[in-house]
Amino acid sequence: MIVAIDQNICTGCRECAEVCPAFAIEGDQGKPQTINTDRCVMCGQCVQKCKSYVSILTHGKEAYEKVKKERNIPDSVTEPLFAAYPVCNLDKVKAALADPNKFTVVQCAPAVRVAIGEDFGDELGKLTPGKLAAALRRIGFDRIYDTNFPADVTIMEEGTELVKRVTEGGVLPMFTSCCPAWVKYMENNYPEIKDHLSSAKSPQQIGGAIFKTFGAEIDGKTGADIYSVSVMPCTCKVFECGRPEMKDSGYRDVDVAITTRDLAWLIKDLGIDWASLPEEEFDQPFGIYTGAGTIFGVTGGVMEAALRTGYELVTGQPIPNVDVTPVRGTEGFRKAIIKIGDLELKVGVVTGLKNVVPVIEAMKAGTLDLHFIEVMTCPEGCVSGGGQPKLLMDADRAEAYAARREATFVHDRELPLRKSHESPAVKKLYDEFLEEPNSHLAHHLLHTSYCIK
Amino acid sequence: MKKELGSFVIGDSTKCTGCKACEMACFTVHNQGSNHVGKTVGTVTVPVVPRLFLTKFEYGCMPIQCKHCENAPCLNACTKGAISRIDNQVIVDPEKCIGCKDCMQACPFGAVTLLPYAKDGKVVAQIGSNETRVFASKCDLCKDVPGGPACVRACPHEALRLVDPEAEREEKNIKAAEALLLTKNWR
Amino acid sequence: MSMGIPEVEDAGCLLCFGYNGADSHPIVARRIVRGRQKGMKIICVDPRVTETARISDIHLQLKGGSNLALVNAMAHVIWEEGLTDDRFIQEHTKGYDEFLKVIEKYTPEYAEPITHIPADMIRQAARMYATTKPAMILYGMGVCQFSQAVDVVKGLANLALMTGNFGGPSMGIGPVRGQNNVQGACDMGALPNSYPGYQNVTVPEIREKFEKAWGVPLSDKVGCPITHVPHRILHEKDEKKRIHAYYIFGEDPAQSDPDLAEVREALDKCDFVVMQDIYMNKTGLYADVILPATAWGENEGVYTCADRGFQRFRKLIEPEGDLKPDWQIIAEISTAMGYPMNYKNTEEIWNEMIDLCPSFAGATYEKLEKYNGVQWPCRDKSMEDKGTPYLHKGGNFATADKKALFYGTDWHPPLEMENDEYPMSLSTVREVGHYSVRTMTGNCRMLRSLEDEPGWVQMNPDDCKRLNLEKGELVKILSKRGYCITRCLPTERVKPGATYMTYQWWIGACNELTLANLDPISNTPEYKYCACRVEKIEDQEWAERHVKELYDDIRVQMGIDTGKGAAS
Amino acid sequence: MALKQVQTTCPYCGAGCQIMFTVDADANKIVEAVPAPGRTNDGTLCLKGHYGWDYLNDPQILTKRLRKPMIRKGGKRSPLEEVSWEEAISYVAKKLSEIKEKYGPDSIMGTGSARGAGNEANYLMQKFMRATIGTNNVDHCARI
Amino acid sequence: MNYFVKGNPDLCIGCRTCMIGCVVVHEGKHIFEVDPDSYNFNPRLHMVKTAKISVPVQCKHCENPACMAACPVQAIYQEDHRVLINTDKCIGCKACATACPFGAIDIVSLAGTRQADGSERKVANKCDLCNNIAGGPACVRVCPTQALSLVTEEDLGGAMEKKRMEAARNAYMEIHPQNGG
Repeated sequence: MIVAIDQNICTGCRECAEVCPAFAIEGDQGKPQTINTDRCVMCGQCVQKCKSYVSILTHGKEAYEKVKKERNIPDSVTEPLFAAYPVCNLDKVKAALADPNKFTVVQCAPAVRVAIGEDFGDELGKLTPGKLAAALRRIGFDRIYDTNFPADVTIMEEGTELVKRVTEGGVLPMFTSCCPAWVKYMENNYPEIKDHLSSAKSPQQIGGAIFKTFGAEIDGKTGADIYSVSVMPCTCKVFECGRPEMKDSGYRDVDVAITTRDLAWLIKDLGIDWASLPEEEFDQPFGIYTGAGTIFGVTGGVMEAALRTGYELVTGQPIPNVDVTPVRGTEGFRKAIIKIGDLELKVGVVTGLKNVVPVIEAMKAGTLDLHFIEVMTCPEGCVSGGGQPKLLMDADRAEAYAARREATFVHDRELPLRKSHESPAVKKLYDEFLEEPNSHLAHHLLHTSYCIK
Repeated sequence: MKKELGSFVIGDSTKCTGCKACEMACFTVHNQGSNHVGKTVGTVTVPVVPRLFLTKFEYGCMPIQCKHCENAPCLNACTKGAISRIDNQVIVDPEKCIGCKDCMQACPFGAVTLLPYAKDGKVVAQIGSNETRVFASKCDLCKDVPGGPACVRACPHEALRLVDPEAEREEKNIKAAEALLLTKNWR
Repeated sequence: MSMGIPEVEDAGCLLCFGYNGADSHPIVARRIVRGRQKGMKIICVDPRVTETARISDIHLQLKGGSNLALVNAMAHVIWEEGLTDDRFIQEHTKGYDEFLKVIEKYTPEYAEPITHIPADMIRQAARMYATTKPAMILYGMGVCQFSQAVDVVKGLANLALMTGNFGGPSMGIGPVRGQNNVQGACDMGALPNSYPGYQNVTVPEIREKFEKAWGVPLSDKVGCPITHVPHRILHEKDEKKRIHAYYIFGEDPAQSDPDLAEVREALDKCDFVVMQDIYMNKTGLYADVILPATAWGENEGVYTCADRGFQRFRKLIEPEGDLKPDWQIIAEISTAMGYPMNYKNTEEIWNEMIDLCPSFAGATYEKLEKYNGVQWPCRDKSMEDKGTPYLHKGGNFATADKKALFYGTDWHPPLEMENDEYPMSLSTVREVGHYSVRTMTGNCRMLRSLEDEPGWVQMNPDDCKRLNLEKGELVKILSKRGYCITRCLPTERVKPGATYMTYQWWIGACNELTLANLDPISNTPEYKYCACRVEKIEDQEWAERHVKELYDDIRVQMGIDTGKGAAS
Repeated sequence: MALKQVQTTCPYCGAGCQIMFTVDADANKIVEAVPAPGRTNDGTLCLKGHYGWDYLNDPQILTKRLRKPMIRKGGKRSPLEEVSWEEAISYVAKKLSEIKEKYGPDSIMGTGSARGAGNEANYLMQKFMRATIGTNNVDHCARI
Repeated sequence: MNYFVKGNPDLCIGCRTCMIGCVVVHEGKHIFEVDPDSYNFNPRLHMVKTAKISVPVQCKHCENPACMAACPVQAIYQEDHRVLINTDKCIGCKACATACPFGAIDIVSLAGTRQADGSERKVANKCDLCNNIAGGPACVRVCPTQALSLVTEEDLGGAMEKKRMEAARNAYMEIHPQNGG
């Protein structure tokens, strides 16, 4: 169980069904709803939407503590609890941290740093990578790594794959594979198009695979010593890291994933005062990242990052404008044609999983003329993920997403390096470990095949 | 012209899905200052105490809230002077409320309920006991909230409406008169 | 009025011109709605949607200040389309050809841009008026309170003359007078140019008649019109012509006259002001002497209503306090000045008056009692002469040759037009439940409860939206001459760009804003048109407080003990 | 209570409606007004006719009834002082005579009243201006 | 059946004599003598004036009154062909006013009454067809243009009967035109 609805608390308003892209929420209006796990993609949008809270008036004085216990939520939590909720793995994290034999490595997704402050009263979309690193360090992780680094690696792998498919005549269009809910959705509903999916793993899994191999090597450890934790804006990442195939190194790429909200709970639970945390750095070398890595957090970000690098891969020239604005935006489906030398690369960006259906149907009907399509399940990409700080009022939603998006782009602009292939950490990885993108080892560790339903 | 009557918010059970967005918005705006509630759930440290109450009944559900009665039985019942009329609205002063329940009994709509009282991000304990202090929680029409009643704005289905009784009466008068024009019913 | 009020409902066609009976004379408006029920056609000329406009066949919603252009254009259509009553014109009128020269250019197309009324609509209206018999014209302050008032009145008479609509019942033209006894004050010669019974002061034979009756020599010079008084006090260089004493009787120029600031200055500068009234009022603040008179209900006499009806008014209760009837006060002053006036009662005065006025000679108290009133002319004292319901019977007019004269004049625009600083027009109108300057009705509980200070400014809802104004909000309304505060009343009955204020308010005193432009013949101020600007008041609480304070101040000024300090 | 019925003419507007008043003569108070079958009003009245008479009870809502003659003995802006009728009449007569003497009759203006006073008072007023003062300076607010 | 007063916009001139008539008859004749700040001015009908119509609007004394159904304290009841409010019971909650589709109910202050905070009591106020007042509805009586009339069961029933007869006659004529007049 990754995402669930508590039958005792659900009022049956079916507002969650409105936002569920997978039509997985079932039940009569006014009656408690259930999630059809065969359909559910675990995106957590229902969790974000649900306002049916555990109420003293409706459920009694005792209910709150009882529900908290049931859900494995730290005792210290006092905030409202709702009918729709995701799994909480903080107990596993705490256990690993307490285990002296475990070398704990944590990675943190790009969208976490533009949102977690909100749960401590910061303004919406406050950019806090420094505090985030500091908090993780105080929690006691041995290595504070960053998913932005494997995001840069993803670009190398996926970008190379794309160039190959385009130039050598592979299956097109190619879809991105970094959104696990999208991958799950395709597996559930369109297994026949699996070859269109990039074989590259998601940044979380790439990071996990590297930390337990090259990373372990650097720290003089083995993959068995390492306990790998990821902090994700996403409820589905919990599912993804548990997928059976995600252990190509012989060890699970990622041992446990928690959400942004889980991390906020953990910080509070440990009595860490967010407001007074200093700005700190992520650890070397896998804490080094480029602007391209960080924009993975917003819709169109993967595409933009891929184009920044792909342009140079194909033409040998730097892209004229690093801000690839044609692929930015928040519309559910956007298309652009990017001139890369002689090649006119036709790309599409889908955000909000419901919007992918007409795209797939068009593709199957042969009316879709695109090379590369980014798909993100959540409304505006990972910044609006199911594991992100939850808004008390939907009226603030648009403002929150916009602020988180803007903070992401600000972060990108202010970073010294903005293209994945320029990252010294990426260079180091290929120079010292993988040799080159899509190398045999890279393929073994960082690529996978899906549809193992 | 100065308004003579208290406005109020009214729910529409034909539109309400029971999502409680109204309750949550109500709680949020009333605790932004006093209890440091921000925009996300994580900033909440006190129990959710709404001032309107989503009510399920045999034919559906709708929020029930204070009508700001002009001879408010709650106000007339309150011997502590904790309920007063400010700018036409019936307002509870939680500091003065002793939780006697007289107002709850007096209100024919069930629009007042005793709920935990929190201040500065913490529930307040009673003097002389560790029990939580309570207060008569009821709609104050978001008197201090810019933009007016939060519940109305929060509802995803426009199932809540702010009623200005004087303006609405006039509108209905006009509608009734102009309906005559369509039917020529007087001839 | 040439016709009687009851005849209104039997007209075939009513041209209702700048007359809003529903607000000024509900009981005349009743005749209009009854006429409508009987099938009367109604052409309503009014920039606002009035009650009459609402039930009219044709509503000519003309631009304020374009009356004469419309009237001339209607005459043009009647002439051009041959809808005239040529026999009537030939037998009973003079000056038709000269008149045609004036109206020749007033094609409906010429009038359209002036009046903002489509040419075809003007044609339809003219045809309806000219072809439906009998046709009646009623007009009100929407005609009289423009600077071209007399020209428009003559223009309306032209229409009736052209179509032969004089000389029978339910036809002719009727000014529906505002105040209850305007007709009476005119009948009695409270006019600078005529003795009682419309006998001109400049005609030697008439003057001699009055000199003989009154036993003193009389002036042969036309006197000063009331609207010239401020000028004659403030700016007249000749000491002998300057007005040094002003005996104000039952009027309140400091409230009702245009350009109040000038009036107040004049009253302040005038050497000696006597006010004779029933209530303390604004003029009283400047009076050197105040003479308290009995009020309606405490005295008796005769009024003349708008259709020339003499009717008795009677004492209901005994006056309280040291009061005298108006006539008695005047008589005593006159006596004290060496010209004895000794009357025992009003009937004695009345009898002296009717014997000097041929048109009124037969209207004895006896007949007024017996017939419940008499409409003049009533020339014979015999009980058979019961008066005259309508004038000009058989087309015989009260001129030497019994013929009526056509009189054409050109339209000219109002003196003050909207401009950048004052982009809206202001007209004054009447509040149905209040009378004159409200000293009477403002002290009637029910009428005051229905409508009270500071009154309303009627505006089009689009203008209100533009200025972000809501119904009931207090607004500031300004003209070149001053400003006042009143409440906003959005109504679709008013065209964009126009505003209307009822003139009865003391706080919302629109005469602070109006212009003292006078019609050259009637000397009527142009109340119906001036440029103004409406401003939102951000601090409504302050404004409400301010209005209340102003009201309290007025009450204290008027001598009421408000508990906050005694009156002077 | 001695109730009597008195018919009179409405003092508002030129329609000349007839009203039947019921008067309590002992209390010197009006009890009720109902429409009378007048020539113009035909047994109907508007709001002013029905409800426009209680100013006679001097409720002092807007203004106050004048009850005594008053003179500003100290000139403009000095307070009004109550005086006897004799004093008021002779004061006015003296002042008007002085002004007439000094500046001539055309320096004096008088008004008629289009309102409650009635025809007889208007007749006397114009006669006063014309015969006693010697001017045609008399007018009223017909047009206002 | 309940009776009601209806207005005729062809006759109405918007003068509001009806509104004052309503107040006077409900307050009593002493209203002309009392302290001018001490009486209630609460007309139970309202004049509507739009660009197209002038007519007073008042309670229609519905047969299934929405106001009555909405009242939480059973202060609204039907009696003697009319819908009435027991103002002693009324708590001024405005539920009836909200329920009424015609805007026929006002919430008004009662001069001289007090509630706990010292303010005047405010209660629902609407047309009672001049209950217990000789001569019937005052608005009908005082209207200078006879624009208002009381509609009774007989009026409405009779009119319906007449309309049905007319409809029958017309239907008959369609089949038997030769019998037409």
